[in-house]
Amino acid sequence: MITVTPKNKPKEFKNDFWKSKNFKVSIGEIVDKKGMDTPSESVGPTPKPDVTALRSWDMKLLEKYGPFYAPFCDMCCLCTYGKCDLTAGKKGACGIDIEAQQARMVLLACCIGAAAHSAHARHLLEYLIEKKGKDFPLDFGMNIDIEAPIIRTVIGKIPKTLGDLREAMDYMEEQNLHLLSACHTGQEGKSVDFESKAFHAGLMDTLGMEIGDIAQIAALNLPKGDADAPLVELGMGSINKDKPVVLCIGHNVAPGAGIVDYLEDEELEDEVEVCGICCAALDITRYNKNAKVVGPISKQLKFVRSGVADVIVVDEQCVRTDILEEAKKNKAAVIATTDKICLGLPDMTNEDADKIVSQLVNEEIEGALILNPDKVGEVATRVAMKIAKDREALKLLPDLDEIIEMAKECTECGWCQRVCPNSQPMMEAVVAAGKGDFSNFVDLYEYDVCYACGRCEQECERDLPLISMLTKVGEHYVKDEKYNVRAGRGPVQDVEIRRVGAPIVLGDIPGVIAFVGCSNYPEGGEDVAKMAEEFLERNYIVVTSGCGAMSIGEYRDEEGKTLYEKYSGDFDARGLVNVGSCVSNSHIAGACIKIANIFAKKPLEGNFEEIADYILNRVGACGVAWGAYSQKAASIATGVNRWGIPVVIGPHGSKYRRLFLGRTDKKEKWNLNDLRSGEVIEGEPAPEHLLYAAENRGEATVMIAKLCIRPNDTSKGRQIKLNQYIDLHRKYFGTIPDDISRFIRNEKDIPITYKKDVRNMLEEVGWEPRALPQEPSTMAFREKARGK
Amino acid sequence: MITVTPKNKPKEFKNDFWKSKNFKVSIGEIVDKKGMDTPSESVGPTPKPDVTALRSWDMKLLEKYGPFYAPFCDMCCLCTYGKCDLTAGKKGACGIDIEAQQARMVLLACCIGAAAHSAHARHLLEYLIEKKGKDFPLDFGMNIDIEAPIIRTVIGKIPKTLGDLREAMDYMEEQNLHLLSACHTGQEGKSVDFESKAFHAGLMDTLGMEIGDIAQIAALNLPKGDADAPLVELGMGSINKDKPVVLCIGHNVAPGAGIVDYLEDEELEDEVEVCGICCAALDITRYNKNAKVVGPISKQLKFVRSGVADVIVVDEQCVRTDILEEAKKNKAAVIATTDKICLGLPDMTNEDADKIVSQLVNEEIEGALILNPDKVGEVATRVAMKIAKDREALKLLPDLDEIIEMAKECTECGWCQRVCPNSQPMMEAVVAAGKGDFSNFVDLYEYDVCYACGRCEQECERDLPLISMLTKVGEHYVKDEKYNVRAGRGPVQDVEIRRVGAPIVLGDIPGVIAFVGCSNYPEGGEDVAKMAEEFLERNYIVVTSGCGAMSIGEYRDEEGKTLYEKYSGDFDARGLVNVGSCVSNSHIAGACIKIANIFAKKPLEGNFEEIADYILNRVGACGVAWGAYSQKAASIATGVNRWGIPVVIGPHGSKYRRLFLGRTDKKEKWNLNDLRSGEVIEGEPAPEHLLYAAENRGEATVMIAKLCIRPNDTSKGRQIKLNQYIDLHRKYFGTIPDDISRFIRNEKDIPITYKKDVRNMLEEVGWEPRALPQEPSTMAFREKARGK
Amino acid sequence: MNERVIPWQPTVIAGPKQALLVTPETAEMMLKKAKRPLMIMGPLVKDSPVLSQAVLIAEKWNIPIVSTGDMFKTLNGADIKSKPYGVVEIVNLLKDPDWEGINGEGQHDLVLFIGVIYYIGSQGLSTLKHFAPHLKTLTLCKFFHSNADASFPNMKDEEWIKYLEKLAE
Amino acid sequence: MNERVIPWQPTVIAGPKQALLVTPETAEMMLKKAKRPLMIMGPLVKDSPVLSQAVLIAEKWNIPIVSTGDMFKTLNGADIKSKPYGVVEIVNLLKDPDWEGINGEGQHDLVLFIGVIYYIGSQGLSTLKHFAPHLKTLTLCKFFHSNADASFPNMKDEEWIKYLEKLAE
Ligand code: SF4
Ligand code: SF4
Ligand code: SF4
Ligand code: SF4
Ligand code: SF4
Ligand code: SF4
Ligand code: SF4
Ligand code: SF4
Repeated sequence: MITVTPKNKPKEFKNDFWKSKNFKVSIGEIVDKKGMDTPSESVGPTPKPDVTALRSWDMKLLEKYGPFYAPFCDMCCLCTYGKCDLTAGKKGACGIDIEAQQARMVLLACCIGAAAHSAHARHLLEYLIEKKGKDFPLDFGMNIDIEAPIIRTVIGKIPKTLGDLREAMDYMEEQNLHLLSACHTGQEGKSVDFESKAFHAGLMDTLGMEIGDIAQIAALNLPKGDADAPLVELGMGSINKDKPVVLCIGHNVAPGAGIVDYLEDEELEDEVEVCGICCAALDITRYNKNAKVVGPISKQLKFVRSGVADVIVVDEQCVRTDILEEAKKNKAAVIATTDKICLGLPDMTNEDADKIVSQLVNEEIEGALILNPDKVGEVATRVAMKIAKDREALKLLPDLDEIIEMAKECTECGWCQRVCPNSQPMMEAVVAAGKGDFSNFVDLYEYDVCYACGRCEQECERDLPLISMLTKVGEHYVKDEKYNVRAGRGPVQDVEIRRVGAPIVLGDIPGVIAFVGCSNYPEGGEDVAKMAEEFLERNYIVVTSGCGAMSIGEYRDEEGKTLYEKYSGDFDARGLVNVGSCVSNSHIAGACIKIANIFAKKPLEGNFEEIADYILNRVGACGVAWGAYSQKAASIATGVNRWGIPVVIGPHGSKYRRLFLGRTDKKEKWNLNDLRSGEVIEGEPAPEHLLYAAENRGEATVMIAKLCIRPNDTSKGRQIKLNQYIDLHRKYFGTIPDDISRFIRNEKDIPITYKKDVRNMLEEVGWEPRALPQEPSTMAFREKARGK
Repeated sequence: MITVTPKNKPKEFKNDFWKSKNFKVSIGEIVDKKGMDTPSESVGPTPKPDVTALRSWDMKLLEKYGPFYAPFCDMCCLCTYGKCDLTAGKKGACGIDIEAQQARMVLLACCIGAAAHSAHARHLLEYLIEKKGKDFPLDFGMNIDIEAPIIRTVIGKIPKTLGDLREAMDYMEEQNLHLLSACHTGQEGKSVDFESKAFHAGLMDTLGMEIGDIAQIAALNLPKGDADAPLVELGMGSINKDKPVVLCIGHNVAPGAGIVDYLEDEELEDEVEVCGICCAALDITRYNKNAKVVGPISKQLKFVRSGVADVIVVDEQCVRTDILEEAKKNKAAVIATTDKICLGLPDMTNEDADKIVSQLVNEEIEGALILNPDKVGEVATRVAMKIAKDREALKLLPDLDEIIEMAKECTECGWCQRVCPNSQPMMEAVVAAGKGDFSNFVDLYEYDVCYACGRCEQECERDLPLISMLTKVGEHYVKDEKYNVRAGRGPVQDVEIRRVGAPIVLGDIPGVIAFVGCSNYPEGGEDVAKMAEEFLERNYIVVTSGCGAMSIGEYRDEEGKTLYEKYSGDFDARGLVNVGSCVSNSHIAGACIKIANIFAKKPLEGNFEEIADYILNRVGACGVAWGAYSQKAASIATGVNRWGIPVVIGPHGSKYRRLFLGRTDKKEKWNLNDLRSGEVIEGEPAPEHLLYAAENRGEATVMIAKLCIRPNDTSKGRQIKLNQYIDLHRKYFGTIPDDISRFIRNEKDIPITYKKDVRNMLEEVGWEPRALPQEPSTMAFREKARGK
Repeated sequence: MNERVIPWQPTVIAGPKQALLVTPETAEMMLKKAKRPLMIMGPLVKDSPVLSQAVLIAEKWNIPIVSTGDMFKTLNGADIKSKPYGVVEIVNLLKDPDWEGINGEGQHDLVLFIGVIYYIGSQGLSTLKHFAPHLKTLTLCKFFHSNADASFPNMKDEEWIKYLEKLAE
Repeated sequence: MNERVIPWQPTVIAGPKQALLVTPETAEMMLKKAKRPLMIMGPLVKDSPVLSQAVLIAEKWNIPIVSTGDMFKTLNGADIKSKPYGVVEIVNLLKDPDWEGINGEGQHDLVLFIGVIYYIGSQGLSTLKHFAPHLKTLTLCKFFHSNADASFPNMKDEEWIKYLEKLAE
């Protein structure tokens, strides 16, 4: 066997070593039995790339997709020289300008986002190694040979066991440290280099996510790319309030698994309801399909206010930081379970379970920090069973009459609406409620149009409990809040890739659209579901994860079916693929990588740039994070961008401070290198943008369709893609898009349905046919590519 | 030999294992030859503490020294739910309140600060291993047995070689990732837990600094605790402008060492002037005493504007981010040398030196990124030698007549002063200069009263080049800018500790004062020098590092001597000890740790809490970061705070958002556990605060003296300390301090000089004597301490 | 502080530099001075009574319209000429001093905003505030937009319509 | 925007909530209403012509003085009674609703600031703004302090002296 043993740490001062031309290793013996294996005889130029190793790729992306900055603040407040005013071209006391400052904030967000995923992954990994041993195999069964496409590409090796993942984790941690360091005052000075680092942070994020998810899939035996993963119950209405209810919030499956295990061990499965909010919910249902999903993050405050949960177990990420205060309102018990969220609670990890249970039940402690998931399982269950009865008596939400009375107190100051992130008409809802009309409240409630962030309530000068009122109205008027979601299946199977590889690359499947991320939606989750539906109907592959997957599940079509009921879970045209939780996002990039590997036979190991270039120019995939809100979303988007996948975000996404926008008016920017012919060829804006914030669903839908166009499309594929683009443009804008001519290379590209109109348009602009590229690429020509 | 092999990664779910009572390991064989060794038969309870392992110690500190928050912004802008307004008790959309938000920002700053040091350390470590091999020994000679007190205490092992340091680094990187993760939206919710994490980040920072400095001391043969380290030249006036000048800015010694090596190899030492700004300067002079120190960060813009530097080599940290733009003004060449600061420059690492030199000389490139320190050495030198002649002709600064003309253009709008961080009277200086009077400019120039941040210039509506004007005036009127600084000696010797251990603990030496950090001084560097002088004269040990060490060197006493000339470099009473650069700060905490170990025989390995408790209650040390400005200073201060060392910062420090202040009006807070007697005893506010921002030098000086008081002082020691405290209070406030009674336990504590007055004061407040503690501690009593 | 000049979403406040509060009269002066004005119209005025006013303003002052979001369809349906752009796309073009402008006649010197969703509009205005010193921005919404160079105050509908009428007549 | 009510150091601006601009008359009303006022005097007025005015105000309204930095020495030297505290120490006490006050008579309800270095004063005022809803802050410096509840505007010396005289007389 041929094995490569890169040293433990990247050598910053020898990066020429890895970059050297035609780097190949063929050592005849196994040098290090501990490390991971490489699969073939060669490793590409950049195994374990350090911070600057992929900088030249980044610069190519940045050249095409110039960073667009929308400062969120005119000042910088990061050090005690400041605050510094950076308006009107002024530099701060450290010399930084507004552009670099925005880029620095983006890098910081990406570092934090990557840290959230990766610290979670590390935590999980060590926990699982503790449980299963470091030699526990990463085996995903027959249909998945490429278990870890990201690790393969980035690290340059193939992990075989849980223990092998540590090497990737170590590497990731070192990189994150270097990147975070660059955010320090007096370090990096140019925005493009901050962006290159943000790309690297994003790449580390995809890596961290993959580590986390494949570790838990393997060790906890979660679905392994199973297209028929079961449908699990979803919705506030699906929780049986008559049982003791344990609610898990967050992202780490360990405490939830601890609860499920305890219930099984004690044969209490039917006695206690286990449910979750956010990705923890998704991951627990991957572990056990009987757990239930309350919904996305936008359900959190509403569900907690409803008082249904007896015990609230928080692990990490996406947990309301005031959960203790909120839980206190209806005497729910709170258990914190990780170092990430300790909430000032006493550390009871080493206490006897009996004692913890009794102290919680008797409210001797405000809540408990229990860092052992098994103990969490026992304590949470026992406490829930003990307090559920007493809590029933608690009058949890105001009744409708009370709401009317409270609503009458509204002074109509209007501030609730002004402070609402989405300017939702809360005041109108209150005023109407004061007159006994709850319909406006219902409008806010449905599809989480009001996502219950609570800002209005914080602001209200009459201290009206607006979220409780909203929740009660919803509980009363919105019937049948029972939906479903397909349990997260994890990776896409190699065999599926084989099946769709050709049609995707050739354009028969017009694209792969991934709806991911949080529910910071401008107008409710329905928009996401409708977009998903639209693309499903149009033969796209729709992938989803996280809160997006839940929002899609909360929607029913005209026949009352959820989209998960209507569409299969296959990674294929008209397939609706829920990969799982946030960390499962890695499988979306992973699928694109596998396309390059399986379909185009591109070697993965250490071969980042070639893979990313392939995806950018050939794989018609587009990510959509309509409700992107957190630093994680920033790092995810930036990460997949580096892999060559464009992303559309919602209007709030503009507050990330940076987008990557292409300039269609600059023709020269779209030239490509045809690696086959060795010639620079005229290209097209495909994809036109790399990170785009749309104002509303109509705009987003049209843009998503457009962003699936790729230089490598065959004429047939291009036709189909343009057909969709025109169709959608007509639907949402009323016309055939003006820029259609840009994407027509020759007659054969013209969609048949629109042949006449398009021909006329071409004529008007003096269109000329041009050659189809053979091997379009953004990379340098091969001679130069490696040599430089 | 007896060896312990904690697993590679801390086990979050088994932390009871490490915490278990009387944990001792005595395995009879060497299990892992690769790891580090433990020195004795036992390792304390917390080797490689995870994020929560030292939380109970933190809570004790926080109970006594409650976090004091001064929000720097009323809003939070970290995610796209925001910005959120957190005034009037309002919570953000994620549920966070203003207190937790401030604490989160502090944690973030500490993570960034720790990352800056530790990424630097990692970079250096891998470079040195590359150069010297991983088995290169960490041997500091006869007088230093405890080379790595921080690593010993935190990691629980003794590093013997460069390679051993990797284990500490890996651990540090993992911890930093977890901590950064907690800053993510929707994670930690309580300020005290953010603070506990900030303490952990601070601890990681001290660890990272130690790794960095001992690696470079060992591998580059820097002074190894040498009290007689040579005096090196300091000051803008010490640079010979007639030679080609290479200026290094930053913190990483590698490129500077590369330059020095090249000059030696080519026998060009006398041809080229090598100088530095910031810690890079200090470290290069530790490597070669012929290099020169321009000065602290406040010299940066002035020196660059002066045009003296032909080539500017930037590495990392504390580099003006507009350096490229500034260098362009007088055609200095810029070379960036690390991944931290790439400045958008072309990566020339793998280009031929000839080619780089020629492209730089001919200005074909804006500057070069060269990631290989040896190549930097060659290129920087050759470019400097080539362009120096031509640059002579450049008219670098306006002449005095021009300044008068420019100054006349001033509209007296006053904005230069309003935007000045220190509200310095720049307008007055300009107005006076317009009348031919440069004295106000000179006042601003001397001691860097204006620290040349450039904000005034950015704001000036007439675009006057205020910093250039300032620099020219200084150049012309301030003569003899030649000072010196003792080259950084690195650690304190064990033998010195032995010598001073008793007097320090017993109080004969009233305290150890460390002046560290940057030059964000409210009124110039003279304040720091004067404080140092004051305490030197009063028999304290004065330690220093970084820009503080340079500011001290820029001052001359009445006889024209610098303090380095006047006082020895011994770690002893009236010793002025420059440990070195920022990373050398670790030796200051290290010295305190060694006191605990050598003098009190406390084992270090895995024994953090006991050591910190010892320092807090017995070692009269106080840190002073008068000009603290960056995230590094935040993490340094927070780190040494966790070790039990109080810190005084300047008024700008309030902008860090958080201090740790004691409440003298709450007597019960100061109770102590007397571990010997097993009784809770009445204590005193000693030290009164843990992190204190003073408004001016007078206040700071008195507070520093007070903060050296410790519960364990002997009566003789207490007398001496109180004598100093009263003396200084009389000097700066005119009276004996009102709170003196708090610190007098019995008659013997009363300083003889002030006996009568103090007795009267005691009588007035109805003072009663109380017992001296035998073994005062903030820890739980022993039975409980380990059992819990 | 005057409630009318606190940004409509108050936390949009970005620093000491705030928009100038304008009346219809000062807005008119800005329009008179402008050589190549542009109007950016977002979907918030889709079903609004002020749509006609806004269009009248564009006609009276001969201002080309860019429609954002899916606003194009509404305008197109009413036979009002506009060019569709994403708000981030048009702002990206506007910040480039060398962009040729919507009609190829050169970069614009005054950009009016109306109907763009407040917070993304605010972000776009921030971009232009920082990176487009070559043009001025004026918002005609009923919200105070502190990131604009000049903005109407926060208003109720009636007052707003009057403001717009004055500009249109 | 009115230059007088932009924070003296403009970037001190912290969000939508800004100090109320006060005249000597409104300041006087605040003093009249206060039951347990406190004056915090910092070293900036050490050698200032307004020192005597400030002391007169304290005397007239019977306000105890806390001196910060090393201001105590100056006051003590002039036989003016004050208690020395670090500005962060006194602010720390003021934010505790249960603190007994400088004279043991209970927490203060109005705190006047004068002469504290602008930026650390601003930070202290921020602390009180957020964590001391039980008291009001009023700054008598010649700088607009946006983090206070109420502040004088930015002024030149002459005007400032007049402001103080009005409060003292
Ligand atoms: S990091 Fe730079 S811009 Fe930011 S506050 Fe500090 S000096 Fe000012
Ligand atoms: S809870 Fe949040 S989203 Fe809902 S109306 Fe209130 S502010 Fe708007
Ligand atoms: S904030 Fe409260 S009082 Fe004001 S309009 Fe909204 S519900 Fe009514
Ligand atoms: S960057 Fe954010 S926290 Fe800082 S001043 Fe601006 S809004 Fe406030
Ligand atoms: S992190 Fe919380 S407080 Fe900050 S902007 Fe986001 S939701 Fe608001
Ligand atoms: S350069 Fe900075 S410190 Fe000096 S006067 Fe100008 S603003 Fe003040
Ligand atoms: S900013 Fe410029 S014009 Fe204004 S007072 Fe200062 S030097 Fe004069
Ligand atoms: S002391 Fe501060 S300014 Fe000076 S080099 Fe170190 S970190 Fe930089």
